[in-house]
Amino acid sequence: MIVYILCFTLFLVGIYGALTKRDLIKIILSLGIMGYAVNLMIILFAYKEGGSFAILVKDGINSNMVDPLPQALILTSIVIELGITAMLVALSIRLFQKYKTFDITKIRRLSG
Amino acid sequence: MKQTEGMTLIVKTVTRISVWLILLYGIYIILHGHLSPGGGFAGGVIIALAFLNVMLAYGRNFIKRWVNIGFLHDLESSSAALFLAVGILGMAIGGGFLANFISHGKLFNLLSAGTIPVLNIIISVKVSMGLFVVVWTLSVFHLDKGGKEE
Amino acid sequence: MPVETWLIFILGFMILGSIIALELKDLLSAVISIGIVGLGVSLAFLFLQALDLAIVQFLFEIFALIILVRAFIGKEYHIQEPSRSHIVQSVVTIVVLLLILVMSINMFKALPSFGHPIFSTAKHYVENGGRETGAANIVTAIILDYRAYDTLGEVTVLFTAILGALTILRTKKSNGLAGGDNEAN
Amino acid sequence: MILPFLIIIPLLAAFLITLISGEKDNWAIVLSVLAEMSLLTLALFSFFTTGYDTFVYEMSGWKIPLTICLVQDALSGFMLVIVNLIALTSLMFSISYIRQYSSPWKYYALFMLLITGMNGVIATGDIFNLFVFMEIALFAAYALVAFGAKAEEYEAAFKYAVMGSISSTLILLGIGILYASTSTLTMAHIAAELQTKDPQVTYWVAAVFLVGFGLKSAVMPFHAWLPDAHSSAPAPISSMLSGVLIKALGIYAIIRIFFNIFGAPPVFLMIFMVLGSISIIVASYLALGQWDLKRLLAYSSISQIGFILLGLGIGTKLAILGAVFHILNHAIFKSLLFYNAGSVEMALGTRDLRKMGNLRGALPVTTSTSMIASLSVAGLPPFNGFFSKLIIIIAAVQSQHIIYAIIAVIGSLLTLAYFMKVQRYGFHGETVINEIKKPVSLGMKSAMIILAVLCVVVSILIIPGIREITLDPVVSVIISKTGYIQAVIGR
Repeated sequence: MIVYILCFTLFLVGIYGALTKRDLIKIILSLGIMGYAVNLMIILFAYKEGGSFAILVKDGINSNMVDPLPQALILTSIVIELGITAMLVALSIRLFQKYKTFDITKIRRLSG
Repeated sequence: MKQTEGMTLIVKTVTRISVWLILLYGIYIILHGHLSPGGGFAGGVIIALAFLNVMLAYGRNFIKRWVNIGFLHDLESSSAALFLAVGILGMAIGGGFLANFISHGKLFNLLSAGTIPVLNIIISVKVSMGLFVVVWTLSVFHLDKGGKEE
Repeated sequence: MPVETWLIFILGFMILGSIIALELKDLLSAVISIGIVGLGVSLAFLFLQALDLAIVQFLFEIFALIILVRAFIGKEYHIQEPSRSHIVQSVVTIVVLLLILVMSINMFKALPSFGHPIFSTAKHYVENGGRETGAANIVTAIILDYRAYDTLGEVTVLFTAILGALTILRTKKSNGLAGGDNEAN
Repeated sequence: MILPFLIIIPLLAAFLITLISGEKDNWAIVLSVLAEMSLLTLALFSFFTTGYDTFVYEMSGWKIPLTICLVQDALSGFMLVIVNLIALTSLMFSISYIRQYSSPWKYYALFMLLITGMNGVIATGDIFNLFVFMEIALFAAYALVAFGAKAEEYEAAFKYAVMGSISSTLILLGIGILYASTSTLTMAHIAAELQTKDPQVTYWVAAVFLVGFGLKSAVMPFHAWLPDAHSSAPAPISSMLSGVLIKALGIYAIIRIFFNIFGAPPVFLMIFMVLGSISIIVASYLALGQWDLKRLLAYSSISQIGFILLGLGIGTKLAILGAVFHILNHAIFKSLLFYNAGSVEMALGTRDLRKMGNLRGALPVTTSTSMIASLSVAGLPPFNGFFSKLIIIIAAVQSQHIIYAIIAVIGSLLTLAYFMKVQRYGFHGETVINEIKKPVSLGMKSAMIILAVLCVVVSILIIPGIREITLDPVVSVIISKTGYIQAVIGR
């Protein structure tokens, strides 16, 4: 239980960064932290006490495996995160080129 | 600062040897994806990192001389289309969209598990090409600083 | 030491690393400390017996670091610009988030405890996955056979992200990627 | 058997466009229009053949819950028809509109990926798959918002991407907790399992989903990104985003998850009503003060989403009928209004209402269709918007929610007010404008005319004989709540 709460705390640290930081790179990093926390959380749900990796071994029976399904999901999630990082980096490079700053309070041509 | 010339001779020499080892490791990871940890995504990233290694050590012009970036991008989209094609074949031959329609073979053999190794190879091509193209674009964009106004 | 203790240690380290990364003024150091937090995730995956994920997380971490450093170094921009401090806003956010944390504790108590998953769908995968798909790696069997449609979606997400990044970075005079045909020399 | 093709066709089109098309040729247009026409045909076919039935397509030849399934029922068929109808007109509008930008083939490839994502979200019966396809649609949307390569567009796209990413992460967290407590990912199985579990978990996950999907559908406290993103995008994309994306990713997902999985807990219906009415009033008020035509339309979208959410929250059969009908109507008239804004922007080079004038002579088609759309969104008879709003208001009165009925009436009046402003300043002003920079092309005109005709024609869906085969099956899917479990598992 305590690991769940710690992991959720990590997630909240990420949200805190995304809501309060004013620097584009810091915002990207905060989103990364949120992603790590969620990925880790879902793998925590999959762990089975004394379990081993979900791969059959040639000799001997690997009977007590951890839950393999969340691992498959998180593989997808990691790739999605990399995609969003690439797109956000591309966008912030463009923003830097247009506004010559990474500070979001100074990037405000749109009203409201 | 002219960095298109690449890094020092030592780095270049080390890279010349290490890049083949990295590539070999990537291919091993991909081909054994259904037997051991790893698979198409991990192997694809390793191969992309090998390319990046060359790009960082030898400079962009070296890559530009040897490889056609547009071709890499086409390779990426065609491998994505191939994935879809495997899915449609599964629909036509096997039980449903993306069904594993090739014989499964014997467990623990390298040639087993039907379409899984095929899909692993397709994914690795897609991932490696895609990631390399992204980093390439990011660094090329950095070159003409300021960019051209649209 | 039991796995749980190790995880508590790693998680505490990660929380600390994240806070440091968010509060550092020097951006290169911030990026690198996030990289270390990511390696912490990879280590945690190893403890949780998720080998595939540990490899992928490790590699993607390196890759994300390269993208971030490659994109932002050389922009004459290493130090966060001084900005008006929003102490009130930060405090309010922290208080609200702490409230959320406290309210969530009961929910986490209601979940299956750590190390004892329900394991109903997964049971079939673990018992029959190898026989039914021919793949020894059950995770691969899931992502490329049972749930291959998700992987198609994942490949498409990556494809979209790359096409999107190229679209965002395209210049009017094609830079060799926009057209794909002027690089033939 | 139809549903997989609704994903395969646009995906194939997107891959082929990136492969074969170049700067100069028209392959991208041909491929995407062909794909979209076949998609619309398939969607209409699937909607009219489904009726009250539910068909499940299981992927990879395995059985659920081992694999992912696609669920075809009246609700998904209805949403697919809306998405692909608007997408087809949007493509018609794009053909000449997108020529002003460089590398149009990237636009068409991303457009097809946007359609793939939305169709995938609507068709799927698996909660993680919903997340994956949602990401496809969102990634395409981020890139398309920034397609015009202006500073404001990058800014809007960045805001949108950050907000979208936060909400997606929240949704993934919710999915993870659902998996931990039910050990399955198929929505029907989750719904069945949840009935035996601690309700605390359900409420917590529902709250997380409310924030996550609320951000996607831009209901009032979570709306900050929408006016920027929807007004900065190219006009055909604005119409896709406002017309269908917020409904496919936001409202549809809310209906599926809150009604069919959680069984519509009364607390959340109450929250829907409150959020809906806040959206109606505040967004209408904000729209009243806008002078940028597209920003005004974006705020108007928020308030119309409020009407849909209010209808869902009241929860009676009649109210849900109104909400479902309003989803269709809003898609039609809001897309039409964004096309109007796009053609004015292309012809005059501005979208500031103060700089427009009497456009009746210069842009006759745009002016007359904008009149129809404005009257429709403001809720005047005999246009479609009137009927859906009337139904929602009647349902509110019937179920003793007099305050909400009054709020809806005030909202309609405010809507009328700001669209009168649009008509007064934008299209029928004092200065008569006769010169235009670029003529409005045939494709753009026909897209506008088709939607204007639909504004009137769609009203007949409410006639009892027709309603029974179109809207009633959709309402029955929503109102049967966890009847979805029986429909999917116990076939």
